[in-house]
Amino acid sequence: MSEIVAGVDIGSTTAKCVVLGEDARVLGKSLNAVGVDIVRDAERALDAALAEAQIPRSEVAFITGTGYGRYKVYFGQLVVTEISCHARGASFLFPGTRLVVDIGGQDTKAIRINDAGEVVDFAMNDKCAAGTGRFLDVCANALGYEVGQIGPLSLQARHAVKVTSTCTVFAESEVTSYVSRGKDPKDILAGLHASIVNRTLSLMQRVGVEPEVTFTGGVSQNAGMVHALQHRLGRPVNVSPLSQYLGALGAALHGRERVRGGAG
Amino acid sequence: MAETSDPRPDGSGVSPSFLRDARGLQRKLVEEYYARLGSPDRSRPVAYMLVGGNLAEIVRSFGYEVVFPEIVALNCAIKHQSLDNILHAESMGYGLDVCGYVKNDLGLQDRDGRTSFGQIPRPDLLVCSFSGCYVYVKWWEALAESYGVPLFMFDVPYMREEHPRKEDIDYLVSQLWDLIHLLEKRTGRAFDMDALKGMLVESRRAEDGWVDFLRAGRLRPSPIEAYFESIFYMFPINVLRGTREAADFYGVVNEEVRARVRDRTYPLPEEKVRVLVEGVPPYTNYRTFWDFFRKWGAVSVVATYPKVGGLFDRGFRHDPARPFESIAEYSLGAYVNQSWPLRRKIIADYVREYRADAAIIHGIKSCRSFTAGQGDLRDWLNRDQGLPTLYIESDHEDPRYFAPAQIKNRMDAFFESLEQRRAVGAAGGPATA
Amino acid sequence: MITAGVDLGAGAIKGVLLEDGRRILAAASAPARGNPVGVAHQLLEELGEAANIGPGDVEYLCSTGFGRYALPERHLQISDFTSSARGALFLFPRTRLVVDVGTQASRTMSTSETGKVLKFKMNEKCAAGAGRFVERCSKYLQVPLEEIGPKALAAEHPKLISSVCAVLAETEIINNVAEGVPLPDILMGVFLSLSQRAYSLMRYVGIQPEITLVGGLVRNVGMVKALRETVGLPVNVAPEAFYAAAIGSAVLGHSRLVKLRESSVATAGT
Amino acid sequence: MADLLAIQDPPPERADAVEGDRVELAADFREFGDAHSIEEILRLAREVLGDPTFPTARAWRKAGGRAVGCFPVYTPQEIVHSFGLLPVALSGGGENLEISRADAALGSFLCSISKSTLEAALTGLLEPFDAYLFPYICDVSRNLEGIFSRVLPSRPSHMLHLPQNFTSPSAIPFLVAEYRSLIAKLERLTDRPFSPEQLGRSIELFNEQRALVARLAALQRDAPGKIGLVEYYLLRRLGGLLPREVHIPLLRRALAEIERRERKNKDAIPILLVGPFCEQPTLDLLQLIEDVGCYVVGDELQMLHHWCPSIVPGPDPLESLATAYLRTPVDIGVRLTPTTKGAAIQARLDAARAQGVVFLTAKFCEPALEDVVLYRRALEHRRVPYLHMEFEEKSTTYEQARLQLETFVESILFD
Ligand SMILES: Nc1ncnc2c1ncn2[C@@H]1O[C@H](COP(=O)(O)OP(=O)(O)O)[C@@H](O)[C@H]1O
Ligand SMILES: Nc1ncnc2c1ncn2[C@@H]1O[C@H](COP(=O)(O)OP(=O)(O)O)[C@@H](O)[C@H]1O
Ligand code: SF4
Ligand code: SF4
Ligand code: SF4
Repeated sequence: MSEIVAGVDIGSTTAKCVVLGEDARVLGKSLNAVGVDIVRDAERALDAALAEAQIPRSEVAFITGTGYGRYKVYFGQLVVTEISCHARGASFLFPGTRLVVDIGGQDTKAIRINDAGEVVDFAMNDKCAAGTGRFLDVCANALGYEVGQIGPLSLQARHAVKVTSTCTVFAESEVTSYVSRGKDPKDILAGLHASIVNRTLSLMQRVGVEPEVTFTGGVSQNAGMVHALQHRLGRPVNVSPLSQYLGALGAALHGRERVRGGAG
Repeated sequence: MAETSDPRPDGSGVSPSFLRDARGLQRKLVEEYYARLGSPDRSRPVAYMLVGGNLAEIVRSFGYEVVFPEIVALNCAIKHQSLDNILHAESMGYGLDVCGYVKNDLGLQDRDGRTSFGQIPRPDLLVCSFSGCYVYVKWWEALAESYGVPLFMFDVPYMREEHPRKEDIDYLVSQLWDLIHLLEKRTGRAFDMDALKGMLVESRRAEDGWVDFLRAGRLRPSPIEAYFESIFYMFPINVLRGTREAADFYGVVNEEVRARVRDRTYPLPEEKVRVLVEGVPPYTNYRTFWDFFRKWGAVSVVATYPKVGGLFDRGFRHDPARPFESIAEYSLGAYVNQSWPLRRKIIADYVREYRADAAIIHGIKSCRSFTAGQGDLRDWLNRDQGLPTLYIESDHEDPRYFAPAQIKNRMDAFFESLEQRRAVGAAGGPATA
Repeated sequence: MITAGVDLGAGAIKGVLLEDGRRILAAASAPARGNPVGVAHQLLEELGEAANIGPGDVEYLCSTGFGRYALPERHLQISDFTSSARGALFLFPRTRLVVDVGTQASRTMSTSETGKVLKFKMNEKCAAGAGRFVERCSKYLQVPLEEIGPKALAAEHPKLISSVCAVLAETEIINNVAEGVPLPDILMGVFLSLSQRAYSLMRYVGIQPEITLVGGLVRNVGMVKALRETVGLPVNVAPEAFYAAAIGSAVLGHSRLVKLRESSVATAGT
Repeated sequence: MADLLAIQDPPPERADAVEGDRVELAADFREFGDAHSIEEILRLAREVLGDPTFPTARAWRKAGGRAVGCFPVYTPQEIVHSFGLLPVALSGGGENLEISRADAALGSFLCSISKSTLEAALTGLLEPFDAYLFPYICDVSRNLEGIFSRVLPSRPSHMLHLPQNFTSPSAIPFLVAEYRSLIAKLERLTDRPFSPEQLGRSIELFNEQRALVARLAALQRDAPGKIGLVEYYLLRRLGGLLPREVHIPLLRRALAEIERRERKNKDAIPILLVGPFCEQPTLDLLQLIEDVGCYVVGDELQMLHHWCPSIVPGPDPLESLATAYLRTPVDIGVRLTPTTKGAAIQARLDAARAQGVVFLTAKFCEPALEDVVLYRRALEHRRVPYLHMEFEEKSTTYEQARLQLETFVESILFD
């Protein structure tokens, strides 16, 4: 039996898929926005990743679904929560990881793991959508930027403003009011990033801040957030270009274990 | 990890097969109670009372019918009627962050007390046992203003040491006498010590039976569901304490528990995880919540919530030989009237006595008394006690705060990680015996 | 006597020219993007052209809305509550309860027969009760804003939204779509949820016999229907109610101007 | 300045404290001792308030003194003072403290003062205190103390049960017993016995401070044009941070200067400010209330040092204290109102000749929120205009607050 496995991560914002080869090498991956038809998005994510890997679906031995929409991955054989998947994925890429910080579209998680990549303890933001990727999306929008632009811009700030609103929706009006007071958008952005990091730190402290931290989820692609987090922690954190895919990667790894466990 | 997709995505009511006669009897008691409250020819005066540290026996001995708005509120929530009441209370000006019980009750009162399970009568007297929750004071104050009836404040000292001081007991007993004088004045009846003692005999019998039931959770596997099942069986001990029905009820319950052990009918076919549950239940969705446990073979073997009416399992008993002192001691023993250090000690004892593998803390957004500090408790359990602990949050009364997908996600991840670690333990050596 | 009212809202900027406190000469709006003051100036120019008057003909300028302090040449600024209430009264003189659903906030106020605000309340906690939420739904569901209302009218079993959070409510909507709930039911559910929130504000200030809806959502037939259903009473709507705050501030500007004139006449006379 | 501090008996370890400490302590407080003009006092006050590290307690400690952090509202600081300890108001972290750890321990749907106080504890900012005192004013303050006992195990903290039964005669002996439990802890902490005589003197001193604060409040009520709300507030706030011996003369000087001012009242609406008895609003928010055209002629700001109008001395000072709390406390949301809310607010409106009420309640402060409903009903009945707003000790935008306050003022002014 082939050992090619796939992991499909249906998040609140994006659907991701990773296809792993026999040697646990990433053969293909995909990233799409999730729309209203989650079942189809899952299919599309898988197809896109398979297309990149140039592998027909029949050769995939095992598919694992994860993320909020994991129960909609009808074609899969296993569902695992994204918490376990991010843990596994992060520990795969950075074996020394003991704390995973995942900031996605709608939630933020801090996951403490052991050397086997297993979840020891985790905490998630329990208070609405504040402090998540969506928060940044909304604020970027209010300032008239694309979400990809705001991180780098925030790095050019000189005097970060203080953002106190704990609500995503009202943060938007706070941003607007800063704009109307003539504040530099870069300073506002820096303030927004700092405020998310502050909230993230509070989650991290909930499970215990460990020496090696890996930052995952879509927001880890944001250089401003990486910088702000490192600044607050006073040391570097692991990030990888793959970090938005770590949930899918972890799911695939879980599947791989199943396949091998079954084989062995 | 769960194979395949969830069979019941919405978790809609699956009737647990292990619940039998006792559950039927409990239903009957509830129905009769509300029928009595709502009956138009009701001649007895009505006293409102709070569950924690309540003085039901004394008040009943003067012929009062006792109404517990907290219990009415949780019944409304179970029957999906709380949101209407809450919205009504919000339009009266009660903010989003006010305790759901309070809002349900004040909203309901303002809508003439009509519920699907009976008409809630207006109070003639308000007895506030300030035992464990400051909101009690505000709530009863509001009722007193809207009904213009007397409010008796029974001030119960907060427990910071394991044993009460002499001054505490003196203070409480002296207040009990004040209440008796008030009741004598209002009813024109003389205090009847024998009637009170007779009730305390029944109370004590009920308390013994209730504790026997709770302690069944120590068995492995546990024949009882200490959280979800107790929610049902709390009714007699909290509402009907002092009556013969309540005391007899626990006889029936415990008979059934013994039968379960005999026949090996357990809450779940397989007890995979023994859980301690701390916190008030999400009554609006408690079935769904229960399903999240059952899916993972998690049985709650001990819970703190059923102790809000009194920590009987820690030794408090009403005692006809020392009527006043024992009532005073009892009133100190509501679970939320224990300081955090005492609460932590109780929980640590429970974990040991009931051999819990994990703890789930359910925080209530609108209840600070129970909830403020549960994060620290989680930390203490996880770190200092080495017990895997999950914290989740919703509300006891307000369905708007129950986010099933989020809660499920957390519980799945939590149990998944427990399973994973146990699997590794099994591979490395013998797992738990 | 021509007075102008400018409402610098969070979502849109609206302007009105009023003659003698009685007749609306022109009304217009523009999205509040970029520099709101610039937009307002542009708007005032357009209004002047439409009404065929020169820049000097506007004798008094009164601003209202989120950005009311930003307009440097204003003679007076008025808070949104006061101006919307006055605008509603201008349109429907027997109004006693005003519901204003704008971009970021829903507000209600009860008014006296003279338009004085008696009691008022706004949604402070969560943004799920206002127009921005509808805008987001329109984006998510890929239905243009103008079509949302008409589409919602076809609802048979509206699906209410339980989440109080605007952001989480979006997810809920998406779940509903995924579960195959028909679009009109979802949309009507949104409006009913908004209406319920507005209704609880209305009950807070006290239900009055004549109710008027003002603000951006008057343009939305779905919202109007939902509100009427929720409240169970008639609710006044008029296309001009979109401009209520601007109208109200022009009206208040007018009475202020009259007062000023009177007092100066009085002083001149003595 | 130095002689003022001499009133305090030197704490035991002061015996071998180097002379330099004493000089430094004096130096730190001399600024206040020397600050004669209001401007100087206010500048110092802002400085102290803007610094979340409790500079006054630090200064006191550095010189060998010991300080006790007191959570609002009804804390018997007189007892703390009688042990030679400095009671300092724990009034929250203000605008400058980032909350990142307290959320996790305490929970999310809670007032800011509880979170910032815990945050301060977790981040070492409460280091200058040797003990903490919490009154049972609400479930949050009560539970907070329980967390303190875990996160700061080496420093004693005490929760005082405040009786809610105001008619029972046994409440007095009970409350005295409560005080005695506190006293037992303080005796252990200071290693010296409780002295009723010293407590009697402390009560006198606090009464003196109360009388001055009352004079300030009367000025605010009768001649609001002479004193700005922020000024008034800062002067009061200092009273919970400085040694009383320093605050009293300072307040005297400030009062004299204010009373001399020749400022006319503006055409503003006299209002009562109800609700901020525990968590404190920002200075900007207070300023805003005045800016939109209100005079605050009665308030519940910074209650800590005047939880009762005055303590009547008696043979047993502990009984005097208990009687003051049980029989003559200032009536706020964390105490059962003996009459009705309507009667209570009417009395206050009359006393202050206020025309309206602004309820300014801390976000998530349940006692305050529940009171507002009852007050509201009573005010509507009496046709008194009111406004309810929520605040947090930290905020940067005031658009919503301004909008509502302006509308409130407009609704009274316009017709
Ligand atoms: N290139 C990027 N730069 C900055 N932020 C990004 C980038 N790509 C994605 N994001 C952020 O990541 C979030 C989505 O994260 P993701 O982990 O995919 O979410 P989920 O798994 O919940 O769908 C978006 O809200 C966005 O803010
Ligand atoms: N043509 C339209 N159809 C439906 N809704 C509309 C239309 N135009 C505006 N709206 C709604 O009105 C809101 C703007 O209301 P408005 O009163 O102008 O807000 P503000 O004054 O706060 O800027 C928008 O968020 C949108 O939801
Ligand atoms: S203990 Fe909690 S749920 Fe019960 S009345 Fe108090 S605040 Fe409400
Ligand atoms: S609307 Fe804002 S405050 Fe409300 S739950 Fe959502 S993000 Fe949180
Ligand atoms: S602000 Fe309110 S809820 Fe918070 S501690 Fe003070 S009284 Fe309690």
